[in-house]
Amino acid sequence: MSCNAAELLPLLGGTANASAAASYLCDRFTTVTYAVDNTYLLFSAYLVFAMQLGFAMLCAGSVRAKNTMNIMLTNVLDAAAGSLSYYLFGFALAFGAPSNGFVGRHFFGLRHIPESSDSGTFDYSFFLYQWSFAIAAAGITSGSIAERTQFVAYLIYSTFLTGFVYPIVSHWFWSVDGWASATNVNNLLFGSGVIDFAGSGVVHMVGGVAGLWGAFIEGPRIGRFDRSGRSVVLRGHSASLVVLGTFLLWFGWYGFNPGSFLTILKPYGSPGGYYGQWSGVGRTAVTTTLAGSTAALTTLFSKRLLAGHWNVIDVCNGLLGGFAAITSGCSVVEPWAAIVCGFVAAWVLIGLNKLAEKVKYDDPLEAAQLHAGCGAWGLLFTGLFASKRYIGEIYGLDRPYGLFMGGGGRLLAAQVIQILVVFGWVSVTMAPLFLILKKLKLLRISSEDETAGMDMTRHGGFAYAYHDEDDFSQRPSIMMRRVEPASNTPSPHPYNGGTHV
Amino acid sequence: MSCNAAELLPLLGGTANASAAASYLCDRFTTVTYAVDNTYLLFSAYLVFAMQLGFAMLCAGSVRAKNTMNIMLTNVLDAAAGSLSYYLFGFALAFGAPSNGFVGRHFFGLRHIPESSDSGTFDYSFFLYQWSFAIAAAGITSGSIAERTQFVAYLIYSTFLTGFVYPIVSHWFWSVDGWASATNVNNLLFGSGVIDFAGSGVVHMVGGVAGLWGAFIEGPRIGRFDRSGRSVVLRGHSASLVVLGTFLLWFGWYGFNPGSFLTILKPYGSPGGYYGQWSGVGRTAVTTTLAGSTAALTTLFSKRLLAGHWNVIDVCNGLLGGFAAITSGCSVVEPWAAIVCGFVAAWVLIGLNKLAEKVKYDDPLEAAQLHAGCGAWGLLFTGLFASKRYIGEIYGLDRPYGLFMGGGGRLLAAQVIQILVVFGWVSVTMAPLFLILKKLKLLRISSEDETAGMDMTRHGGFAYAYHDEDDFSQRPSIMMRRVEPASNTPSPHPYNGGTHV
Amino acid sequence: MSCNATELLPLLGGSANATAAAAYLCDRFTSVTYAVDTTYLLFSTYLVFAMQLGFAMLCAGSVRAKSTMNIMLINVLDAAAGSLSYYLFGFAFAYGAPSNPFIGRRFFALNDVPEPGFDYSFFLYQWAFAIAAAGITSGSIAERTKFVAYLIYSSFLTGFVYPVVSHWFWSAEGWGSPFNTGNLLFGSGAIDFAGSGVVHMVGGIAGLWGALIEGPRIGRFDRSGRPVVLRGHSGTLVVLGTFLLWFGWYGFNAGSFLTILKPYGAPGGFYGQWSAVGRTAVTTTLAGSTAALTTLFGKRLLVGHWNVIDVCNGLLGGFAAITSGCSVVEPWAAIICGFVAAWVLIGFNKLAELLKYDDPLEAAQLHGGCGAWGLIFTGLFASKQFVEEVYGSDPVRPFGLFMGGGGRLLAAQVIQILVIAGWVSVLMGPLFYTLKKLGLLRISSQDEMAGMDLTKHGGFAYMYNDEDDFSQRPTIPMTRVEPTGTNPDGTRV
Repeated sequence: MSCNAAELLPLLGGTANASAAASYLCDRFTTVTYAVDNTYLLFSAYLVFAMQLGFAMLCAGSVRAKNTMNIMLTNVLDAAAGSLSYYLFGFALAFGAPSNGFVGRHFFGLRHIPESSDSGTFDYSFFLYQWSFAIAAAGITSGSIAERTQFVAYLIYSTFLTGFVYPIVSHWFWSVDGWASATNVNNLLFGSGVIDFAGSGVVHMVGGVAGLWGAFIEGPRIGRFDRSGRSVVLRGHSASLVVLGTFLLWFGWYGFNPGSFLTILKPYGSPGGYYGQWSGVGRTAVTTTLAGSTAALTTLFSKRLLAGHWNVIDVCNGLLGGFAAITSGCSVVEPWAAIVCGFVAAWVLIGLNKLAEKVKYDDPLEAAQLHAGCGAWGLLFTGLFASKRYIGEIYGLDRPYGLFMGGGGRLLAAQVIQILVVFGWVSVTMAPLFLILKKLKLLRISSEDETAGMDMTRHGGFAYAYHDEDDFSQRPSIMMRRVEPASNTPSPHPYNGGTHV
Repeated sequence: MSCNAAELLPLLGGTANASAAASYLCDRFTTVTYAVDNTYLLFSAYLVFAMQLGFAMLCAGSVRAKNTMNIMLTNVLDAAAGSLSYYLFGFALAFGAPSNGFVGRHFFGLRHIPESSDSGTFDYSFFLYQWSFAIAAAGITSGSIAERTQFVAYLIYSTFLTGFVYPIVSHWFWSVDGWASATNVNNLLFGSGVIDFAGSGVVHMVGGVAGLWGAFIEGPRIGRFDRSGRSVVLRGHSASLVVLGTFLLWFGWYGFNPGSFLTILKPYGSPGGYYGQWSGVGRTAVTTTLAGSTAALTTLFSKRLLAGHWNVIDVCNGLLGGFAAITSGCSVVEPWAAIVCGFVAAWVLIGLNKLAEKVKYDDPLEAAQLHAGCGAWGLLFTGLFASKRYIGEIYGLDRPYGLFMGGGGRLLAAQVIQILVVFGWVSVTMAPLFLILKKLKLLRISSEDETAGMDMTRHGGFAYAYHDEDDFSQRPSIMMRRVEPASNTPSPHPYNGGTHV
Repeated sequence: MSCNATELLPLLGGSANATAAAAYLCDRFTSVTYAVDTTYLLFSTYLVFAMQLGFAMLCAGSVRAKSTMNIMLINVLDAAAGSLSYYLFGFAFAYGAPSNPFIGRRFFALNDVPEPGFDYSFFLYQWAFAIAAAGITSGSIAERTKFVAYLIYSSFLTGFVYPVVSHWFWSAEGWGSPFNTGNLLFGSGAIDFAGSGVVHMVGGIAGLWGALIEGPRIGRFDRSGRPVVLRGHSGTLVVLGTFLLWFGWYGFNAGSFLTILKPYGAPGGFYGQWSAVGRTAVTTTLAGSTAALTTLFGKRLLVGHWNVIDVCNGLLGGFAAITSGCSVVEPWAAIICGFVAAWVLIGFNKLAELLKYDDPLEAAQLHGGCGAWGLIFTGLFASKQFVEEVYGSDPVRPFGLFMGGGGRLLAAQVIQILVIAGWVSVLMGPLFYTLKKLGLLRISSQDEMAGMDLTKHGGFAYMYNDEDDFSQRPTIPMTRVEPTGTNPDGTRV
């Protein structure tokens, strides 16, 4: 909320005293505004962080028990390694200002933070919020290549993705200097800029497309397609964890989408009205809820018709697909449009899953289909349904808006450009990386390891030991590498972990 | 917090300038107030949403492994289907204003939201908060009828409950026009109105009584009472999930009870004091904590005496019973009274569980006993212990208050009326529904399905697959209906899923 | 944020009207300030409470399946019993004011609350801290302690031992508190912002004595004395608990400011307590992350595999260490803090193995060891600017030794470590010893082999197949089960 001493001064009579009074009062209002907005932003950041927990549980439940430790470790490290790389350079590349349209170049190691300049106010809470987004992107990719990737490959691509690929994309579309950003007021792409409010493209497509290339280059898991080429479902080991993860993601998404306003203390129109950014924040939470819910219900009934049973895992994935889609336009569409968004997102996911089976593409968490596919649909959806009024309130007046709302095609064109650019950029950076890793034999684990499960060969034992005798793993002086499983072990094949990595 | 330009104007000297200055300042205070209150309400809504996750985990852990997928799917759909029905008509029936005392009739599909009128300000955040309450009610009922209900029956009653039965009740007791609402200032029931601050009656009794009828009409699960009629405990499959769910519910209850103030920026007395609604909010969180904690400890020791062991599941249920009871009076009682509330709630739950065993009533989650029984006790408790001062601060001065606090019997009478009316209304709407479903053979699954577990017959496989060979379920071209289990399957009984539903 | 009517009055011209106007405006600012600060504090409290859930899941996953019900019950009761004891007297001992430097003596059962500075939200926040301390100890003595012993020590710890320590270092009158402006220890006071010492060391040292007096679990060291790892039953629950603790730690550290609406310098600037709150969240994140990565690679070199459980423990060690200085150090210093914390934990774990000390959750090493390192770290790296912003610049305060602030702060920190170790040892050591003498401490070896869940808690936590359930028949109380030969599920007895 603005409180301008120059506005207040004449109202108080215009003497020397009044001048001081005006600035006294305005200073206090400014302080209140910072406190409220930072409180809002910080708690939103904590909610987004909770999504990392959601990803960990979702991934853990969706893989087989023998790879649970592996995937959970990658999720913990997404957050931990992401903290350091985003602190050291990721944030600088993404939001360093002033900068050029392609990449940021300030704030390395949080130097000069907090700062207030022409480019805006950059405080620690903003860093924390953006960090929680960055680690989410890497989490998406880890799902696609689960159960068959060497841990070292994971460390390499994850650092590269959160430290370089993702920050550049977020600079383009979110920083005030980005070439396609809707906040780059002097130089808007197509006079519009891309509206990717909370990151259907910047976060979800980036993670999903990276996963697509990883999973494609690695090939499917052993046993995913049988000799005759028919698809065999390799079920995750715990649906409870999948549901837990999905609900935690839903919970965290209330930080992801409404939190992307960054501030809440701002009236729309003149102060004193009941309508302001708080209403926009609330509406964003509502559209998010409706899109996810619609997608879940659509998936429920269509899967009942297509597959013959009521499947909670599919419903969870549908729900997340709806969320990934609405993320782009959540703040600028009407609630009824969110229902349309979710409905289509569910079918996009179902269609892409069919396609993936056809082309023998194996993605244990459907991450590429869900985040890249539904994310791309979400960007188009924004170009079709963005409302004039809401864009005016959030981005400023006289902008192009949704095609179906009568706003012409310029916004839609910008959104299409974003889809192409994100796809292209991630492909030219990540695909070569995965190919090089493959050439260096750092990408895929040996087939013996894969059959036995990485937990046993690399991570010191299985995740679960419900009975005492289950635990035949860790003897401190006997390295895991040489354990010879007896005939009654749960793992059906002998293995020999070797010493690589 | 009010800031009235007419009050400020004379203070500033009363010229034209001062008039403008007064409205300038007050507008800014108003904006601050909206921003703070909406931030408070939104994050409270997110916490209440986290209770849905708590319910899902609690239910999942409390049923046998073979029905886990089923109960989790119902919990996901509570939230998803509830979003749509509450968006389309539930919110309108509950809070549409202006309206009559029986049912609301505005805001269908969130039309005219946000709005500020004589009836109050209705913003998206308020909708979101009320939605998170509505889906909680349906979650309670699903616990009562778990492990034996057809999925279609579930979809039907759940939509009916969240879309119609619950919104009507919340209109009566919570909207400004409701016939028994404590905020219906011109026409208070017994000059008092019912004080059900966060919904011991409106949410918990509604869900619990609906569950009571469902479980009663369905009859107990196979094996719950042996041939000689003795009760056999059918233990849930995972205590960890029960504890996880309980703690998440506790976490979310801090949104449920303190959040029900809806606003926080309001001084009691004149502004400038340290005492205001923020203190009331904090006190509500304290009473909630103390009631639940006392109930947990009471259950611990009494169960130790009665059953001979320290049982964490019973303690968790006792805890939740204490919360359900304090929910009605949490904001208007002293902390010491909350201890009384929790102590009695624990014994109410133990007594009703004994009674349920006697009458061969089977409720897998004790939901009817816990939410309806302790909820009813909570309403009485408010009538007995509500403090004059706190009622004055929250509802206005000169109201009847608790009988034991010297406030006479009028509040207690109103509370008794609420118990009877809620019980009656839910009974006349839900019992016929369950009976009709039973007549149509849509209510209970076949005994073969029940023995084999619904997960296998309806939901595409069990929730858990800890070893590779466990997974004998989904082959894409072979429908689940015809799977013939080999001798090594985990499910001990043959089953024959049939083709219904 | 201060809004002072006497400041505003002359600015408005100084007439009778202006007096009233100034009061009117300032009252409104005051209300806004209370509302914003309380909102901030309450949601921080809820986050800290979520840590109790994190502890429960972490403990549950770290013990064997046969002891899961036991440890989870203990965690639920930490919160429940802690509510009552902290309400009745714990809060009064800790924060009752006015009082002496040793122990508080007002606000029993929340009498006289609210009053300025002591609102319900403050009580609730401190309660969430108190129950965390007891949760730490329960990890150290898991899988072999009688439930009754647990009830006794837990009430004593949350009701008396912990509140007194928090009075010393956190209340305005405590002898070691940096808020005791009239009488600062070494002119500085110990800076334990969110409780590396007050919470983590207290819980860790209590656990140390408990585990030491009980001795290791059966099978933890084989006949030749070599350590045998008794793995927890679920890595998933450990990760779930760790992430929940991380989530809650944002309330623990950043929330310890208690307020957020306060400009540093004159109002109107963009820099204020909200920046410090954000910075605290950042230092917390960086310390934990660095410790996790250090542990990952350290353990890979030492043990040969990538172990998620160790990484989780390392992460928590980093958090426990940064908790003391989180608000007064630069982000780069937090990285140092986490790096050293990881090695402290690895070192103490080696030492524990050598000494045949058995702590199922490494709680004493992690919370006691890394907590003590965190206190020293603050004495070394606390920044002048941040100490002045957070604690005030009057009187002039010493700051970190390596930052050029001299050794007085470090001396105060060392005193805190010694005093906490002494106080907790003097109270908890004899208590555990007495319980042992009375035969109330350790369960019988038969119970330990069979698992307490079966013998004391009515059955195992998990039942994935129908025939698993051989436990509860209502007419046969579990207390009399005599385990024989082999149980139906194959548990060795």
